[in-house]
Amino acid sequence: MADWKEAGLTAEDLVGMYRAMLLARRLDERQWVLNRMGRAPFVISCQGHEAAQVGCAWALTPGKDFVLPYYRDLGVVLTVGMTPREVMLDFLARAEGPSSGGRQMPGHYSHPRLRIVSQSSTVAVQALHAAGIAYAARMRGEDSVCYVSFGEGAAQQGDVHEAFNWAGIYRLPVIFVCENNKYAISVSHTKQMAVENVADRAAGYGFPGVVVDGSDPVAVYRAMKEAVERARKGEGATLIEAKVERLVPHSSDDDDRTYRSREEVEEAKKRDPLLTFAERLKKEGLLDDARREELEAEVKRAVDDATEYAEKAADPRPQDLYTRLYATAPAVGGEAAPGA
Amino acid sequence: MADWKEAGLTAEDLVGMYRAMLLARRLDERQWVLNRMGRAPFVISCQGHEAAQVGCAWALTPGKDFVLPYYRDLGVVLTVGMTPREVMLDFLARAEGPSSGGRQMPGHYSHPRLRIVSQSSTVAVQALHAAGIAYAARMRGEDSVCYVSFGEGAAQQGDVHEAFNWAGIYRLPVIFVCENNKYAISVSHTKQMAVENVADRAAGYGFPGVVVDGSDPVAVYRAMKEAVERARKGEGATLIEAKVERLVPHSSDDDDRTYRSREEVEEAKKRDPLLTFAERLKKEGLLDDARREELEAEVKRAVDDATEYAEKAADPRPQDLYTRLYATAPAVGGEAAPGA
Amino acid sequence: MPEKTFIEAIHDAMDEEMARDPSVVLLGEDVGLRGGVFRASTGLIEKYGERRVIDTPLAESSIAGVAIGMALNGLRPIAEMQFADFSFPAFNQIQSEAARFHYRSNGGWSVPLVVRMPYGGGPGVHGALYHSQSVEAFYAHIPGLKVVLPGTPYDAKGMLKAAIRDDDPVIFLEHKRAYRSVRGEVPDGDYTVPLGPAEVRREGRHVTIFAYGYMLHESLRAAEELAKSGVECTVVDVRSLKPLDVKTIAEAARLTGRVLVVHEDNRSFGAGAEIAAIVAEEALMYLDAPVRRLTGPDVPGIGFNHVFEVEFTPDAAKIARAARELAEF
Amino acid sequence: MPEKTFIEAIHDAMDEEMARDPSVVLLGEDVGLRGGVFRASTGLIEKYGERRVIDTPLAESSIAGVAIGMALNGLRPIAEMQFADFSFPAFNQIQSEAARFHYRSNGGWSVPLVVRMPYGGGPGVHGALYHSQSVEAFYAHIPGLKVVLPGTPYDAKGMLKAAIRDDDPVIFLEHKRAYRSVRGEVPDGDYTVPLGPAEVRREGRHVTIFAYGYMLHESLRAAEELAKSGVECTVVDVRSLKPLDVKTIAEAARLTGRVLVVHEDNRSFGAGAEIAAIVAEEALMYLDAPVRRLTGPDVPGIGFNHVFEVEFTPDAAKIARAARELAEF
Ligand SMILES: Cc1ncc(C[n+]2csc(CCOP(=O)(O)OP(=O)(O)O)c2C)c(N)n1
Ligand SMILES: Cc1ncc(C[n+]2csc(CCOP(=O)(O)OP(=O)(O)O)c2C)c(N)n1
Ligand SMILES: [Mg+2]
Ligand SMILES: [Mg+2]
Repeated sequence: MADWKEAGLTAEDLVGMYRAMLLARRLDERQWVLNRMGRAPFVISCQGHEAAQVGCAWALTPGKDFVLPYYRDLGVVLTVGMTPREVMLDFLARAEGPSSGGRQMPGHYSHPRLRIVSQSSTVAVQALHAAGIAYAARMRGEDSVCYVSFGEGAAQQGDVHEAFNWAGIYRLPVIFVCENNKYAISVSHTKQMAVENVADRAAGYGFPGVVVDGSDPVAVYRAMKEAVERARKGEGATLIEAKVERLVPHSSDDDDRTYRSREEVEEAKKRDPLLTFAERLKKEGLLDDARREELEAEVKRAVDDATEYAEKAADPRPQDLYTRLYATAPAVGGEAAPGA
Repeated sequence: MADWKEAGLTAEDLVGMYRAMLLARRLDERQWVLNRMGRAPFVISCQGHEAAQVGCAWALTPGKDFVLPYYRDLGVVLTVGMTPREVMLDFLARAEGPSSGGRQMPGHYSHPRLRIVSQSSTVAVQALHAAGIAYAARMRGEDSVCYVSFGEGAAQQGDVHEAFNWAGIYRLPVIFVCENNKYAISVSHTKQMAVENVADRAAGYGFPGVVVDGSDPVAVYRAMKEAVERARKGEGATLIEAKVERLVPHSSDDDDRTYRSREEVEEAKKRDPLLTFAERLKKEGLLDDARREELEAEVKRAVDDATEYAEKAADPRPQDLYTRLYATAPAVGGEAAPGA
Repeated sequence: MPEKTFIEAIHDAMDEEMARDPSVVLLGEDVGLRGGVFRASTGLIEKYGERRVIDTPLAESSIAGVAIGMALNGLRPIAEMQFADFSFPAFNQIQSEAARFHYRSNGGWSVPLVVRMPYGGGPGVHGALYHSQSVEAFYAHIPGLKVVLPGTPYDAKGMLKAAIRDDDPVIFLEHKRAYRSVRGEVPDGDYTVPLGPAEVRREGRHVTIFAYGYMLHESLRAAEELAKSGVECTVVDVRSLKPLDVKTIAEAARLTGRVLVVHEDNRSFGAGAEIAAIVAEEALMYLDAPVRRLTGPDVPGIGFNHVFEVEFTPDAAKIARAARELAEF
Repeated sequence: MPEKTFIEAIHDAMDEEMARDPSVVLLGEDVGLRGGVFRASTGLIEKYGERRVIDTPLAESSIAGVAIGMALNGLRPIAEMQFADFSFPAFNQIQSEAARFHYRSNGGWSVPLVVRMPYGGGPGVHGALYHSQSVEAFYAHIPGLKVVLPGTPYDAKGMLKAAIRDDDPVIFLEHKRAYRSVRGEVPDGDYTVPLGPAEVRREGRHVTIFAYGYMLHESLRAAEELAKSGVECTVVDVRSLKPLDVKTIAEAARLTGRVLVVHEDNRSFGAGAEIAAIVAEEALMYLDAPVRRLTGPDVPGIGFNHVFEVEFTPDAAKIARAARELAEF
């Protein structure tokens, strides 16, 4: 594992990172419980990606830097400031949910104040939005950077390449993060591309591509910090590829047994970043069992509170279907109306 | 210039290549004349690209290998067997034109018997068709290869990258040829990409990318021959980038004076492949002035004949607008009808 | 005849055509090992191998574009878009390329391609804005395509076989709610259902309802309900939008003089507009009431929350209400 | 008021808005040094610099997608698609993204973006299958977009300014034949024309013609011709398809009871279907004749040969013939 002092992290940072990973994991687990109880139709998980996500987000300045997460990035959005209550409101599609007021599926994060940009289900499109946001930031003299992520499957979309190209030509302050978990639903990375690393493609666009161990939040943080510094200095984009494991099926709709052996999943679970990072912190004397249990309890309280709050919150009303279609009211016809 | 014997070419080949380049050039020039006389609304030129085109096509087996040219590839289609008459019929949009019977603009070649696949105006789309054709060829046990070309501007389209990716994963017998003339209409290659060579991107897809001097037909031939051999042996795709000069404006609708200095154009003309190749052949004793004039006369006769033939040929009839919309007649409604 | 679900019919059509014709291939995201996210292609990779059942990279433009190339070179590809919503990255390949090869080459080339797309949403689908869209209006507007939306398992199998054997690109739309909830008789052996003719599913003299896909079933339920109170509906299954069976549509409209067009897709510039326009052109002098459309509203899609699903989606009750109003006009 | 061509009006609107508001940027292929292939942006890169007038890579999805990002972060991009035909590689970014940001984020984000597209063809354009398409029906079907097609230089300038100031994505369609052949009075200073209202360009009691873009002018010519023989037409300029001015359309249809809808785009599932459907819904009881559409036929596009251009394209003579038949019905 990477040296945390050299990476510029404090002991407090490390425990903070662990707590963020833990919170993401426990919220995620709770979502599965609610799903299995029939109270929520859909879960898409961050499990196995937490170290990569928290490592990345730790290097951002919340509210200043733009965040274009993809659907697994629960660890990212929590780290930059979304609250468990907000996450659960979105998860249960409540009217009060900050991302979409119940319009979008879980995992489609949006939070204007935190500069978390609304996401589509259509994979990879956000890479181009990131380039545009970064272009605008630079033009307006801001020194914000733009984080944008996607899986190794999504990386095969033409839009990602077009985004790389803009970032290269205009030396844009974008950090592309590919969370490579070796599967796109059922399809192995070996069927997605003929090369080992998505990061190898960055050279073709004139900026660095970096491969990091996505189970090590410190290594990820270090790569990200460097990328953020380059970006802020006007030196352009970086592509970071974090090699991670997907510990669960693609989503609550998936069953991975036809395409993934149980042994492989068991092997992956041994490298669960939550376990390995906790062990390391323990070894380095930064987190004893008592503190860890305290954190667990604290996180559980937050998850319970969020669940309870969100479960009580109101659903949107039928008439909410028709609102906020346009930002500028149209000159004829008014708001959208029922289609009858 | 590359060694032609080493490349496996004969003296006859070289003169043949020169003749093909000459024919392409003179046909192209005639098209401009007809355009300026008001007899043809549109020209898109191969001028400056002929060496690259003839060098590539010389390594193909006409009628067996698939050819997906782009609009500048007059030198390619002539070399694999389109006749000057056919070219001129298409150019004047006559009913008898093999490519489209007057439906498409000039330069949108199609010739099923020669396996020249119909082209769109929408740049870069053909890269994916090439991958599919090659996949099918391999599946059916054919050892044909597939040539597909595009400009360095078009190379920025997402579709090209998705095609590279398929070619890499399935080791497809495709030869991607990028004719890099440094301009996409008015836009400099430096605004198209942050790297020097499109070919540098091939590595990211797991196959070789090669840069060649596109003014040297022998060098191009050698690179192409190697690529064809690899492809036939099942070793997969190659990306060849031929550095060429565009000697004229983008098309007859363009005026390049706002974006290209006259000096630059004059410089380019000094490296006109038709001149440099002729000089070389002369130096090597393969083409004296007399033979060259003979070739000029022969080519002129072919161009005159083609012009005359095509000018006399019939236009399509109004009712031809409605035919050949479907290959399988629809079960209701019949052929397309006037929209009134 | 055995009863099958809609998705079994789809599966069987692919299976039988692949067995019959070695040039038929299937490509798409997760269609191989996973058998498709809806399991339409379960078992096919085991049976036909991974050369013919291809788990593609996650890039729809390439799925369509590569499939076009395959079709140009002697194969008969079935390209699956995992969700119709994700066909838009492939829109250019479908619109500019697949649809135009034959015409632009003056008949020189053709593209025998089927693009299968699960579409639509509604209560219980939980597909939200990007896994629920109806996309037929976009594709039906493109000359050179054929666009069909079978409603019954019988048609699903017969029309898919016809589509695979057709030498033109066919957009084949499968409603997700139909997959497991719609059952019907499906012969075991080989048969095809032609792409084009509409089918009158029920006859009645008061109101003519035009519908397709899953909405056919909601319309039939509505008609059944209305019949109890003496309102008799003709229900026309417009299972092909391109070609469109103008004759059957005009006749069915003239028959009752009262027309209701139903679809789940957004209202404006939707497929219902074309049907209504044809009625206004071909049956106007027979009409006793204004034409009426009952459709999804003009918002981007079906929100995730169940409240939105119910509010957005036409159903038997809404259809019955609208048809009754027409009958009473 | 000075007379200007349509394209001068477009140029002036961009120039004035860029001078007025530093957040306005222009991006597209060849829009900089070349001033656009139609010269709509001549001089702008010299005036506003290459940060604000951007010669983009040849990749339309990136033009739209990057412009969306710019719009999310405080700019007001004008994205030019060199030809409407080449907007399809960007279809996904426009359909799935631009149109949906505001709705999907429950109003949290908005995308003040104008996508300008030269569209259409016809005799003398020589654009063939891929530089002549009318694309309005695709975009008008997408909730969340605004889609306008000005016909006059006055509207071109006023509506483009309104579009740039609008906080929603606007598809702004400019007919290529209008660019230099259509002239009209255009005030020098600042004004806007709202996006939505249709405009009655001529009043007459026999037949109502609905048209937009370049077809407006062919329709007005037809109306003038018909007036000579006593047939008086109302000509409605439907310059906005989304939002669509249903009220004005219904009123104008009721006025004459005879309706002709004209567009150059392919007939089936085209914009004319929606207008015809609205007439059938809102004005049916006033109609004295079947609704009629005069449109481009259902073939992929306007062939290159002049013979095809003439055969494909509606013109004043064809419109006059159709309107006269309606008047005599
Ligand atoms: C354009 C598009 N096509 C298909 C899908 C369906 N889909 C959702 S997630 C997914 C796999 C994504 O894999 P990857 O990018 O590797 O990310 P991961 O889920 O593994 O983190 C697919 C195919 C989609 N959302 N968007
Ligand atoms: C998708 C698409 N966008 C835009 C155009 C318009 N266009 C035609 S050629 C061209 C430039 C092509 O440049 P390049 O690819 O470098 O080829 P070259 O003409 O230089 O050989 C452009 C922008 C097009 N044909 N297709
Ligand atoms: Mg993955
Ligand atoms: Mg070029």
